[in-house]
Parts: sequence; C-alpha cells; structure tokens
Amino acid sequence: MGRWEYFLKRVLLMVPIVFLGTTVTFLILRVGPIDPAAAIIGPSGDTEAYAAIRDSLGLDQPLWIQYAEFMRDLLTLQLGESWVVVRGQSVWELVGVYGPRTLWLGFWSILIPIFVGLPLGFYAGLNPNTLADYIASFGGIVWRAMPNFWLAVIFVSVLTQSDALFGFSWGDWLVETQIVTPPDLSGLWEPTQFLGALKAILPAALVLGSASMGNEMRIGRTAVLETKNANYVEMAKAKGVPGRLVVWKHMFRNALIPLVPVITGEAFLLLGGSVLVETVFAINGLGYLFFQATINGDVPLVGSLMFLFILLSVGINILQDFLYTVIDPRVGYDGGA
Amino acid sequence: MSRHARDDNVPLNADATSSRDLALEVENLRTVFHTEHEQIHAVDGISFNIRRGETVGLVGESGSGKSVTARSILGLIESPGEIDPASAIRFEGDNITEYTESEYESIRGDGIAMVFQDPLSTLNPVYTVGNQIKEALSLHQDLRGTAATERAIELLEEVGIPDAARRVTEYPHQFSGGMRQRAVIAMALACAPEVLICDEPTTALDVTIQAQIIDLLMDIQAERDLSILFITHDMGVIAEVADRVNVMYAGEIVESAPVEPLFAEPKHPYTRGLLRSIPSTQTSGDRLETIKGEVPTPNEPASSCRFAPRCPKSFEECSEVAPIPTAVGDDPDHDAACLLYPESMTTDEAVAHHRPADDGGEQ
Amino acid sequence: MGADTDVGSGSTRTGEFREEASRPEGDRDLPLSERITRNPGPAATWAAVVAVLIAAEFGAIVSGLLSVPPWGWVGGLVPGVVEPVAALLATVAERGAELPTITSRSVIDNTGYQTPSGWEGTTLGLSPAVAWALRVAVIYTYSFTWLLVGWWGYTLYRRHYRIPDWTPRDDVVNRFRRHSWGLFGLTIVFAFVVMALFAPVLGPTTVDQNIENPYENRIDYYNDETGQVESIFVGEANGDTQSRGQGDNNVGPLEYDQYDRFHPFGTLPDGKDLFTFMASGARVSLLVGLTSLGIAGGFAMVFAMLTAYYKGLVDLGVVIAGDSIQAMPQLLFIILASFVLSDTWIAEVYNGGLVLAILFGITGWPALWRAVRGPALQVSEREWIDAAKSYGQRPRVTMQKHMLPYVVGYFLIYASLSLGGVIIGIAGLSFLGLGIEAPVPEWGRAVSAGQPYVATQSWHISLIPGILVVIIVTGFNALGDGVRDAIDPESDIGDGGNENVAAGGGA
Amino acid sequence: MSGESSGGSETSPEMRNISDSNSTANDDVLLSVRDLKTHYEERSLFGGDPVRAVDGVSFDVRRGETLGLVGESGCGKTTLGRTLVRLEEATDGNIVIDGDDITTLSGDALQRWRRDAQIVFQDPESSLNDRLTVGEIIREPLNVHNWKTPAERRQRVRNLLERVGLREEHYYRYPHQFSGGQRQRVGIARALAVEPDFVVLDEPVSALDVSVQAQILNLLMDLQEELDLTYLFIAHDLSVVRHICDRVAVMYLGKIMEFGPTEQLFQKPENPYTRSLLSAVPTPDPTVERDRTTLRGTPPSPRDPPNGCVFSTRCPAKIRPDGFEELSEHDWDAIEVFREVLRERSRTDPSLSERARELLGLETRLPDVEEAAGELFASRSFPSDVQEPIQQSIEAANDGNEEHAREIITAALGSVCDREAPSLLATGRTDSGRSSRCHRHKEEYADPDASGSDSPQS
Repeated sequence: MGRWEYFLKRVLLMVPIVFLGTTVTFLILRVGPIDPAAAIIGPSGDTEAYAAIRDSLGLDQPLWIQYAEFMRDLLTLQLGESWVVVRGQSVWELVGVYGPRTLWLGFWSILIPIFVGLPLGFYAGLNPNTLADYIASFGGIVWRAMPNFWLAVIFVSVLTQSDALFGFSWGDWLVETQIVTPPDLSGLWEPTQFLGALKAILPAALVLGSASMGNEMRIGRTAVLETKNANYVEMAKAKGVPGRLVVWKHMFRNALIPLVPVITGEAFLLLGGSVLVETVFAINGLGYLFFQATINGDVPLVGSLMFLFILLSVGINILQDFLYTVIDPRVGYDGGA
Repeated sequence: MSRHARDDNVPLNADATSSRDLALEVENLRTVFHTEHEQIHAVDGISFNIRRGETVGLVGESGSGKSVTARSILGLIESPGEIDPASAIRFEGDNITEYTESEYESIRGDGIAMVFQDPLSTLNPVYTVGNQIKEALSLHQDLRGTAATERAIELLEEVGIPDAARRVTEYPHQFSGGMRQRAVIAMALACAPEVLICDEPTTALDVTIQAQIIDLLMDIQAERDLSILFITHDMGVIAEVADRVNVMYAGEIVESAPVEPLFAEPKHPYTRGLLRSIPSTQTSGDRLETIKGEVPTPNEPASSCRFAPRCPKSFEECSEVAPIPTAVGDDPDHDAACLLYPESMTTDEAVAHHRPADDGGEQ
Repeated sequence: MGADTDVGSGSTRTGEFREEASRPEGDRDLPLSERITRNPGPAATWAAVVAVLIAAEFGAIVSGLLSVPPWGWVGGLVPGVVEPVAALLATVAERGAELPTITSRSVIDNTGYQTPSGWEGTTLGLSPAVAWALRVAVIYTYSFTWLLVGWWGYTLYRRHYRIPDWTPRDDVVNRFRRHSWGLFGLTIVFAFVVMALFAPVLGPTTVDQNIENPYENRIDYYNDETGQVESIFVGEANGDTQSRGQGDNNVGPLEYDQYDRFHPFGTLPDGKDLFTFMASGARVSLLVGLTSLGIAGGFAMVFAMLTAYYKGLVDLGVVIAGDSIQAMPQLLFIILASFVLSDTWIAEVYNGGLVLAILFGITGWPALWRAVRGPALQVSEREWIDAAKSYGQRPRVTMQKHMLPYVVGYFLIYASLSLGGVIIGIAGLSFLGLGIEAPVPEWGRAVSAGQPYVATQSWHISLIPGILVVIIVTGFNALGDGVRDAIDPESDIGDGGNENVAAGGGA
Repeated sequence: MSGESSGGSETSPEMRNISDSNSTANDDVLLSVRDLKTHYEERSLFGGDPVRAVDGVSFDVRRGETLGLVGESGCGKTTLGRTLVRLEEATDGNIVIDGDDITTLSGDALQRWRRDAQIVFQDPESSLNDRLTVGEIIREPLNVHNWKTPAERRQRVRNLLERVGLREEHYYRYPHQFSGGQRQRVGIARALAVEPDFVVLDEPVSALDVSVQAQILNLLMDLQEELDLTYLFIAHDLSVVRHICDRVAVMYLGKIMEFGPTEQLFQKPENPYTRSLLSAVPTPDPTVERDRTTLRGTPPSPRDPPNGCVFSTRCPAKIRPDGFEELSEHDWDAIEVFREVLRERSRTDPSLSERARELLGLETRLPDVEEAAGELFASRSFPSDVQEPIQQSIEAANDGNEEHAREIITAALGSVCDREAPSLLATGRTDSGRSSRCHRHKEEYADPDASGSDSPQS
C-alpha cells in the first residue's frame, strides 16, 4: 500500500465520522426534550402561534423525515437561518461575521505555542536534568494546569489596570487598543491595523494557547530525548557529523514526527476553549455564538454550527494525515521488500 | 589494577612488526558504566591491535563487552559510561582517548568508520539513502551537489546495489535488509577510512545475505587495503573472515591467536567449550557439550578468573587470582589468560606467574 | 547508550540467583489466612492500629459510607420494597453522624464571639482562627496517618506474608518511592481528596448554615456598642461581610469579620465564606470527576482490550465511533447536551452533577482509549498472548490476566491527567453558569463571582480558587509523571496526542 | 488425538506429489499437511495483493520424529508452524490428524487439539508474562484444561520445573529473575504441562548464546526420548537443524523446495536453493577451502511471488531457453540483474517530491533505466537475439512501462523456470523419501554440472 493510498483511505474514513457526528447532533436536538417552537415563542405561551410554528417548522412530521431533511440540508451546505439569536439571519451570514474573529484568535493561539513551546521543549530535551530543564519543565506543567477562563480573567484585570499596577498602560502601548472587545479585522494589510488586530488578540491567544504550549514543550522534550538515543544518531556521530548538525539535521526532523498529532489535536481543542476565552475577552466569535445559540434554544443555528465544527475537525484530521504523509516517508509502507 | 598493562607481552614483539605497520592499537582499555546500583566493567583492561590490511576478529557471547569496545574506539561512549583515563587507543600515532570531541569528529568516518548491527535503525528514516551518503561526502571529501550525487551513485554501485541512480533517491525503508547493510557500508566507505569497525554486521541478516555481505567486505578490503575489526558472536563467521582472533568473555580477552591455531588448538577452557557447543562441528544426534551456567555481568573489578564458576577445569586458585595473558601453544601470537598456562610450569608455578608481582600475597 | 546492546540485561535481573528468603519452606502454598495464623504477630499489631484509627472516626465512617447514595431517590425507585430499607439506612447514617469523632466540629469548635474578657463559645476559649487551624491539623494528621498505616501494612505483608520475595511490582513501587516529583503529586492529590472527604468539617462554618440556608440559621455575636451578645440571621450577617473591592467592603484572607467569624480565604462578594465554599466545591469536583472517569475509563479499558485482542473490524468500528465523538468539540457538546437535559429528572441528581459526569464520561472515553490503545496493542503482540491462545485460554481470561495488568498502569497515568482536565472543565462550565446548579458550591462560580474584583483588594475571590485548581491539576500531572516513570522507566511514552487527555476540552 | 493411530489415511488428489515418497511410513504418520495455504489479506479498501506466507505446502509428520523446517526470514516457516497449532487460520488446504482436519476444528475438538499440540516460542523475553510467577505460568494450561485437582497441578508444575533443569523453589519466582536460557526452559515446561503429543518449536534457540543454546538442544532431545514427543523444529540455523532433526523441509517463499532425511539432504542436496543455502553457512573451521555459491539479490516479496519457480529470480542453476547456451555466465547474470532492476522498479511507489516534479513536468518519475543498463551491460556485447529484446525493454521502461518491459524480456529470454512452477518431485534413490522442487530434476532439463552437492556451478 502506497503512501497516497494510505492517505486516501484516511480521507474515506472521515465520511462515516461526519455522518455519525451529525446524526448524534440531530438526536440531541430533535429527540431530546428541547422544544424549538417554545423557544421561538418565548415565555408568552400563545398556543395557537405555538402550533403554527410547530407546523411551519415541520416538527410534526415523522422523525425520520425530519432526519432526512436535516441531513440533506447540512450535507448540501444549506445551513438555514437562525430562529432566535438573530431571527431570520442566515447562518452563513452569521458565520461570515463571527467566524473571522475565531479564526484570527485560533491562528495566533496555534502559532504562538509552536514558536515558544517547541523551542523550549527541544532545548530542555537537549539539556536534560539541568536547572534550565527543570525550570522549563515545571513551568510548562504549571502553565498548562491553569484553567483558561481563570487565566483570561486575570489577564483582563491586570491589563485593564496595568497603568495602576505597573505604571505601564497596555492599552496605549504601541497602538491604542481595547482589551475587552472583538479585534478590528478590517484592513489587515496595513501595518498599524495589523499590529492593532494582533495586539488586541494577543492576550486571548496566549491564554487559549496555554495548554498547547505546555503540551508541545513536554512532548518536544521527550521526542528529542528519544531520538537522542536512536541508532541513526550514533551512526551519524560515527561518520563524523559534527554535534550541532547531528542535532539539527538528525534529531529535530525526527522529533517533529510525534508532534504533528499533538499540534493538530490542539488546534481542535481550541474550538472548545474558545467559548470561555471569547466570553471573557468579549470577542464575539463562533464559540460565543454557539453558546448564545444553545442557551437560547436556537435549534437550526446550533445544529449548523455543530456541523461546521465537525467538518472543521475532520478537516484538521485530514490535514494531520497529510502532514504525516509528507513528513514521514514511512507512512503507509507495509515493510515488504 | 594496572598490572595488566602488559609490557611483557605487548603483542607481536616476536613478530618484529614495528608500530608503523599497526593501523590501530588498543592498550589496556577499560570502559565502565555507572548504574544506580553498581558499576559494570563492560570492558576491563583489554589490549589488541590491528595491522594494516588485516582483519582482526573480536568474538564473544552477548554481554562480553565487544560492542562497547567498538564504541569506545570511536569515542561514542556517553554518560553513564566512561573510559578509564589510563586506557590508550593509538591511531596514526596519537592516543585518541585524549582527543576532544571536535578532534574525534575529524577522525570518525574519515580515519575510522563503523558498520552497525541493525542496518534499518542505523539509517535515518526521514532522509534518502543518497542524502545520508552525501552528508558523509560533504563532511570529509568536500563534495557537494551533482558531484556528490554522482559519487554516491558510484559508491552504491561499488557495494553491489543495482540501479543505483534510482536507489540514491529512495528511503531506507524501501531497501531490503541486505541492501540496507550495503548502503551503510557505502556510507562508511564514503570517506575512505583506514580502519573499518564492523559490529555484528551480518547478525540481523539471513545466511545467503550474510554470505553476500562477507564477500563484499572481503572484496573491499582487498581493493582498498582496509584494516577491519570484525565483531561477531558467530564462530563460523569469524573463522571465515578473520586473520587473527580475540575471544572476549565478561569484558576481558581470554584468548587471542591467529585464526588457524585458535580453531585447531583452542587453549582456554572457554574457547574450547564454545567451539564444542556449536552443533555443526559434530555429527548429528549426539549430545552437545555445554558450558554450564550463564555469562556473568562484570560488576566488580576482576580479582579472579571470571570464567572460573563455569569452568570444567577450575581449581581453588582460580577464584583467587586473576590470570594474565600468557603465551601458549606453538604460535608466538597465541595468548590465553588462564592459570593452566604456561604449560611448561607446574600448577603452583603457573599460579605464581599470574599472581600480581607487587603484592604477591593471598587476598 | 551503547552499553545497552552489550551489557544490559544482566543488571536488570534484580533478584537473580538470590538465595531463598529465610521463611520456612512449609509456608509455601498455604492461603494467606493460614500464613497469618502461623505468624500472627505483625498482622495483629497492624490490625490493632487500624482498629484505633477506625474507632476514632467510627461515626463519620458509618454515616459517610451510608450517606453516599441519595436514599430518598433510591427509595423512590421501587417503593414498598426498597423504601423501608433505604429509610432505615438513611437513619443509621444520621445516627452515625451524631457519634463524636476526633474530627467533628463539636470536638474542636471554632465558632464563638469575642467579649472584652476573651473568646466565648470556642473550644477551650481558643481564638476561632487557632481552633480552626487545630481542627484542620487534626484532620490532616489523621488522614496522613492512614496513608502511613496503609504503607506499613503493605511492607508488613511484603516482609512476612507474601510468598515470592520479589515481584515486578516491587520495582515499580520502589521507583515511585524514589520519585520525588511523583511523591509531591501524590501528596497534593491526597490532600485534595482529604479536603473533599472532610469538606463538612474542614470549613470554619458549614454549607448549610452559611451558603444554602443562611436565613434559617442564626449566629451569636458580641455587639460592641450595646455590650450584649446578640443573635442575627447568618444571611443578614453575610450582607455586612461582603467583599466587593472598594472601601471597607472587603474581608480578605485570614481575617475576622465584624461578627467575629474567621475567614481563612476571605469572603465571597455576597459575604459567604470562601473556604467553606471551596472545601465543598472540592467534594463536588472530585465526585463528578471520579464518576466521569469511571465511565470513560470503563469504556476505554473494555474497548482497549477488545480492539487490541481482536483488531481488524472491531478496531475500525471503535476508531470511527471515537472519532465521531471527538469530532464534536467536547466543551461545546457538553454545553449543548447539558442545556438540552437541564429540565429532565436526571439533571436533578446531585444538582446536575450526574449529568456532567455522564457527559464528561461519554465524551472523554475516546481520548483515554487512544492513550491506552498503543500499550494495549503492544502487549497484544507479545508472544505470551499467542501462548495463551495456543493452549486454548478463553479470550476474556487472556485479556484480563495477560493484557489488562499491563494496560492498567498506563491507564492510571492518563486517568490522573484527565481527572485534572475534568476538574478544569467542570469549573469552566460553572464559570459560564452551566453545570452544577447554584447554590451548590463549584469553584468556577467563585472565579466568575470574583471576576470584577480581580484588580481590587478583593482579589482573593477569583485568585484563590484559580491557584487551587493550578496546584491540584499540577499535582495530578506530577502523580501521572511519577506513575509513568515508575512503570516504564526506560521509554518515555509521550508519543502521539495522548497528553491531550489532560486538556479538559480546552477549558 | 488420544494415542491410537487410525493409520490408513486416503490419498487425496493433492497428496499425489509427495505421498509416494512417504507411503512406506504411512503407519507412523501423525499428521498430514496437504496443499496448505496461509495468506494474510491486507485490510485495505482497495484490495491489494495478499501476503502468500505459506503457499501450497504438503508433507507428513511421523510419530516421534523431529521434522525440521528451515529457510530464511520471510519464507513462511513460522507461519506454517503457527497454522499447525491454529494460531493462524489456513486459507486453503488441510491438516489431517486421525481423520480430523485441524483447519476446520472448532469447539471441544479444537480445544483437544490445543491440548495435544503445543508451541515453544522464539523469544524468551516475550513469551512469558512477566507479571506472573513461573509457577502460575506453567500451571495455566493445566487450569485451562481442568487437569486433575489444584494440588496435583501444583505438584506437576514442581516436577516439570525439575524436569527442565530448574529448581522446585523457582515456583514463586518471576521471569525477570531468570536468564534467557532459563526462561526458555520455563517456556518448554509450559508447553509440556498438558502432556502434548506434538510440539512446534519455533526457533527455540536462536535468541540464545551458543553455550546456552547447546543446553537447550540437549534438553529438547532428552525430553523427546523420554516423553515420546513429535517435534516440528523451525529454525534458520542449518547447523542446529542438522544436529537435532530426523527429516528436513527447506522452505523458500512459502513453498517447500526440498524435503528429505537430514543426513542425506545435508550431504547431497538436490535442489539448487538448498545447495546455495548450505554453501552460505560459515563453518567454524578456517582451514576449509570454501567454494561458495553466493546467491544474488534478495528474495522477492511474498506479495508478488514470481510466476514460475519461486526461486527463479536468484537461482544459480536456472535453465536457459534454447539457443542461449553460448552466453557466458557473467553475461547471463547481468541480464538477470537487469530483470531484477525492472522488477524492483515496477513495484516502486513514487515519493511526494517525485510526484510533484512529475506533475510539473520537470523530471520523469525514475531516473532513466539506461543508466542502470549501461552500468550492467557496459563491457558486454550480446548477439542480436539478446540485444534486441533488451533494447526494446529499455525503451519500454523509459516510457514508464516497467511491466511491459518485463514481459518483453521474459518472452524473449525466459525459460521454463520463469513460466512454470515446478512441482515437488521424488528424487534420490526410490525409497529415500526425498523430494525436491526443481525443473532440473526432469530429464530434459538435467544439469550436468549440478549432479552433486560438491560441485555447484562455477
């Protein structure tokens, strides 16, 4: 079996996953005790209007027809309209408004850990059992143990009053930004705008990426420790490759392989964490939207968003397999000569 | 401890080979591993040498310290292992145990190259075979780019890999076991070393492939006048490849001799036992002679013969006196470390011969 | 590294050729009870110490064991048959709770008031702070004594009653004993468990009195102006002891309020005692965490055994099921599901705790399963599994006897990590106002309540719960590290995304 | 399999090849393997070729003998052994014992076979569960088969420990406390616990040092004599096999290449593969003048075995088609290597960067085959009937069509060895019980050079 056949197989495996995940979502929304019609009506309890809404929403139809329509709509990407949160607004439009903020947040909260956690982890792995290693490792564990929402609360408070606390105003530093507000994502190509958007998202991204940073550090450390003892590293030394080249060429490249699923796995965790961080930092992103939709009983919005999340997660999985296939030449190889 | 510094029998005095003919000389090498509970004297005061163009065998069972010897020579011992500072490994006139890491880097590959046991794990899985050969070329021969690729292809052809132009672009896992070992050999040859250390190069391979690799190594040696240190546990292989053989047991060389007298007249009880326990030398169906017990872990300095507990000929003094290499047999190069020798002496005299001169008394 | 190829194995054979222990040969093959009868000394001493420990807490142990199940709810399940029994057990539990124990509130009482002549109402007239600290010290001493007695019992067994003089587990235990980071973790985790177990007596006041029913309870205090001892509803008192940042509106850590109540962690914005809140919250977190871990772990282990043993389609099926669950962001899924289930009967159990536990359980197993799948597959490739098949051992026994013991160690590592994750997750949900319903204490709610005051003098409200979470999750991580190094000292098994089990859905 | 022998197993059509040579000893037959195939199907959405680990094997195992199974790694010997004890499921064929087909057994009958047949594994590190005491390990089969009372089981385990050279008090020790040789003794004790008749020994000594290996071999021989056991001894070490086995089957790529009594087979191997294999074994005697047939290349993948004789890609005695006798050995070798190159190329999976370059039109997938051909054929001049197909083949390969290139060469220069799989033919004296799988044994292809073991082709 070749590498690309392996990849294709992995992609095909995603089909039942999308299907099953979406089905579970349907079951929770429509079979569970939630009543979308009541949510639309609100607490007034007008029975006639209630019946009319049930009828118009197709809620009186047999369940399997509802299911078929639900699946058909989602799979053809007809995500419908919001019923409660922003009544009548199409889900696609809502995603267009809320989505970019989450993407911007997610992008930086993946990038920052990679550029901070990995180097720290590699450094610790190269110098195991030194003071620096202990500090980095312990710091990584503690940093990872901090709940996002709590860290976010602390950040917000400290930054909003940085002037009083440290005599340094974060809000006015470099570019003027608000702390608890959605980032302004217009005109990102202009340096000041970009800087502003980056600075506005930075605390949130740091918080959201905190667990990833700790993870990547730890796993980077063990991966380096492992490759350090590999026979090919000894071979490289035996043929006279200088120490630094052994590290950069022979150890790091191999140490990256186990990190691929870690990084992609975390990319996905960020979606869940975004609810809390977006709430604290008042970034009106997808997590926040989902939360609002849920507590308001906005069934179609919740369903469509969950479907998008499933697609996103499956997409990340595929990306992971793709990276694997690229980075590790052994993937999909069965060992037969 | 240092009484093993064998000034009286530094090998080959009799042979009048001057040290200029020696490619590599190992003298009183000791490598110790410090573990949590104990110190393991993996290599405990061994001395041997390799002449130019010669194949010297190092044979022993697992745990005898032969791989550690190879790694000690290349300076690949890392913490918790340590080479005793009194050890000397002479290569091109220098005692390389005193080298710094960067000085070592300049002779690794270039002067002394190594072929390891398991070719799959010694090749880096994420780089093509060509890349890894070219790495060695650029380090020691300053070849880069197309010139390096061409040279890599030549090397692969030289070690008998057909379709080398395609093979250089392939990854190690796409090679079969024998091909991988050929590639490792090509890599070792890339820098034209003078000494090649082969650490069980055929153990992981099937017999027909083993035969190919042995043929290849012998051809290369003849072509390039290489000196080879060949490490194996297989007496059959050693009989085939080696000119001289050192038999290791629990970190020590118990017998050393040119290959023919060794196999014809093994002197040390361990060598004898080892040869007799190999099935094929006898007709089928008989009971095999065995060596009772197991190989010990050398976890303290030798104060007795380490083989004594398993030795069919051991006597009381064997557990009190550590034997030193002593000339035995007709061949001047034939030494054994055993209290039974020299044969010309009575047992008591022999024991006295082996007993440390300086403190002469009982323990 | 080179050493391993040539020197290795000899040194790892710990007990090789060791002479037989001095135990008489005749003891072999006897059941444990017989072995104890033949040499009763050590066992008897140990049993006596245990008896003393139990006696000191007898009432609490009885009531603790019996009051775990919600009897009213159980009795309601099958009225007639179960109901009387349940009622009886509930009564026994209540009676047990009334028996005096060395840790009960009444033995060392920290509630009282200060008159000009000194403290009234507290035990021995100690100040409430000292009395409270004393009680806490007694509780922790008592608990750690149990820990030591347990360890002592194990060593006694090992020395006097176990037949083999060495087992592979000894090495694991010895490695863990030398692992100071792991021991640190164990200490933290144990302290947390004690906090949860003894929550009702640890706080300076009780949840019932201070948090849930403040207007049904009264306290006495000494009114400086009138010079009289007066009585006031706790709710009213709380109103005067709020922590809201500005001015006098703050009762910080280790402070007394104007009613002479001692607050080790200060008060919440509504004037309730933060320490009592936290101790009780620990109980909720631990209970929900363990239940969810039980559910997730059960699935994970059963699936790990089945997939490793049968491989092929079974494995594929579980992969798809697991991936489907993981395709939905855990926290979002739980938010959705707990909202949907919020009006059903199941949400009533433990104020929504059961729902949370179940949700964390069914969304958590895929990560745990993935973490133990590797070790399970590895052990299933060992030849002793083939050997068991070859002489016809039943698959269930093979899995149980030849595979499970190897995987359990790895499971413990990830269980420890993921318990920390669940604790964070629960706190995150309650921070959003979901999950455990108020007024039942939950740590996330304290963080949420204190959010506006972080940068004021009332910083403690948010900060202390957060720091406690960090300490406890770090403790669980350290424990996991210790277990990992103890069971598998050679290889670091930090492969794959296994560590993501610790993430608590990203909260 | 309770001990009485049913004797007359009918000769099924599949047995033809070999039954003649074995018919003299039919009464002693414990177990007959007929046309056994074990293929591993890959769990792939696109099918793919199965691994033909065992691909049509027939032989008999006689009561009380030690039957050796030798071959290089990947030849299917271990799979065959595992199939016999039902650790693998046979794809086709049958294994008959007392009229029962083991491949289809189930329920109680299977459980009985699981008692009567045992296996000893190669790796003493991995074959004992190191969380159980040695006593528990050896006792487990007794528990599974409900052997007598618990007290008697314990006593039996003690006896077994003594019997295999350990001590009674090792009962409560753990495998970690033993060395490799001692562990292997435990493995043997476990296999013998339920008094089997038939034991598969899967490379039982290859993980051990020579001096320990001899101890284990002696033990195995003693036990066989004492307990009247039948062994299937799987090994890659020919000297060990020669030492311990009564009869030997030599396997290559899932097929038995040669079969016969050990001494005869070792002294006068008939099959070219056996001959090469034997000549490759180094002897611990430096004075022996070696005249070795070093085989070229590596065995083909068992996913894609050659169409004709499985050994045809490496065979030193390969039959040439008519009209090419004049070509020198070296020339012919070069052609064989070239065919090997094509074969390898047709199985190559292009890497990502290669594929990208190909898409961009920068480079063809593989470097020109001409370079390889040039290297091979540089100093050779072939007659036109050889040169032409080679040239055509090179061109086809340059067009990226390796399959076609192979066909061209096979059509022009292939012989019966490439086209037709030889069957196992009786060789040697009529009642010697020997057989070998080679076209050379047919009269029309007899190789004058290869008549004896002592003169393999030059």
